[in-house]
Amino acid sequence: MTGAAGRGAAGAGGIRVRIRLFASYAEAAGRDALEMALPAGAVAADVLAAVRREPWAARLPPSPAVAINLRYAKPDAALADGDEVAIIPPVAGG
Amino acid sequence: MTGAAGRGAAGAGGIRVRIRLFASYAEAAGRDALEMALPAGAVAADVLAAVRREPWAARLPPSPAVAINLRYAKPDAALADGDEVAIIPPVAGG
Amino acid sequence: MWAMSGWLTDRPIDVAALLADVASAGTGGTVLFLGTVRRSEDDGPVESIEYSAYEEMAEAELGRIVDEARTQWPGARIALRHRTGLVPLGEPSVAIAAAAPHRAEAYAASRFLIEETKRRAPIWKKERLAGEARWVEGRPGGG
Amino acid sequence: MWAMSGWLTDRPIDVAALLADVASAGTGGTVLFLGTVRRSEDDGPVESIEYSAYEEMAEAELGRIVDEARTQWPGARIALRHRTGLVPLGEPSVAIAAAAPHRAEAYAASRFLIEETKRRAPIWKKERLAGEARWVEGRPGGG
Repeated sequence: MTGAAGRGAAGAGGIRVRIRLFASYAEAAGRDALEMALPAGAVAADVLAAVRREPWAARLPPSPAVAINLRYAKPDAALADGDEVAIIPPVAGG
Repeated sequence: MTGAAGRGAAGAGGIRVRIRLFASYAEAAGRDALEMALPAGAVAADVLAAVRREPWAARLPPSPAVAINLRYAKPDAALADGDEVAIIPPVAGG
Repeated sequence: MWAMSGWLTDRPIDVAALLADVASAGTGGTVLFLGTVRRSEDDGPVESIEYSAYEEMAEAELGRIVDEARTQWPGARIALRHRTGLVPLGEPSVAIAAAAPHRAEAYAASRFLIEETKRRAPIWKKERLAGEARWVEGRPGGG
Repeated sequence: MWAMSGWLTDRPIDVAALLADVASAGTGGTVLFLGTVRRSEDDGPVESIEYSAYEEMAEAELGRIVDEARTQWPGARIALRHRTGLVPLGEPSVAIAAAAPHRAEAYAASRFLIEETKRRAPIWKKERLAGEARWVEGRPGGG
């Protein structure tokens, strides 16, 4: 799931995105950022599917909130090379 | 409408009340308090009827708000000797 | 027959003191309302507003309004002040602080308090414009 | 891509400055909301709460929320601050000031701002009790 940083490293047509984790998710994962290579045409849900393979991800709810480039996004939102994808734990501000 | 102050001066069974005027009503009337003698059994509406005989009272709305002893009261509220009756102009606090 | 409860004041309202009055360890949400003398476009240059009150009754009525709010929102802490006398443009004429364990109660109590104050408190205002003064038309009044 | 807009702060919120920010000659009503770290009866002695945020996104999302409020209530003036880091019991974690020509708009904008902030801002809190710390369960999050 991790790999050499830098755009284009995923091979012809592939993309690389940066995944960010916060709060209880970051604590469970033991890290707050990772890089991921995905095929062209990948969507937000593909990131979640890949992350679910990690042992800590058992704690993720069925449909965790996701943000792409600082905006909430739907699971079918398309990803582009260099995007920042965040998995957002239940928020508790205010 | 004015008269000697003091309870019981209205004669056997009569009552005396103190009338208070405020804001635009007091300004129109040229005074902010008066005494009134009324027969026993008088109600708030009787005070209004008496006040309406004064020339300035043309400016009173059809049903001005009235308070008896610092509480809003209905026109049929009974009066007792010594009561303070206020005619309340449209309020504009806040 | 009545006691001055201090809901009215002829001095500038100390907003920080009102907020401190309602603060407590159980408070989750605090709502402060400030009503301010506003420069209205149609009215020309209002310089200040003079508030007058039937003071004894205003104290009593504001006390009743606060009691009603405390009955309706038992967990709420409430502080309220209304100015009398001359209030310059921009200064609050009324300030209401309502604190409660949850914000919905604080908002509801705050709104109730200002609406009832405006509807029921026997308080009147006279606008002072350049060189003239006039009473501001209000609401019928009544409990 | 984004600019720090100053909606977040790691220092105590200056409530008087927020009120001054929204003051104007056209304001009739100002509503200030303060959200406070509350001592909850079931939870034992919470000593403080530590707020963490996805800072870049929280700044962007709070900016979007404020823009939405300004679109919906064009006459409203708005100021908002949310704390990050350790917030002691009794200090506000969030403060929102909304001023408008008429009070109904100020209340509506205020309520919108706090509800959307709680629903959407990517901010988390961890309670510090005597000797332990735990994440507070929040809302799903999302736009």
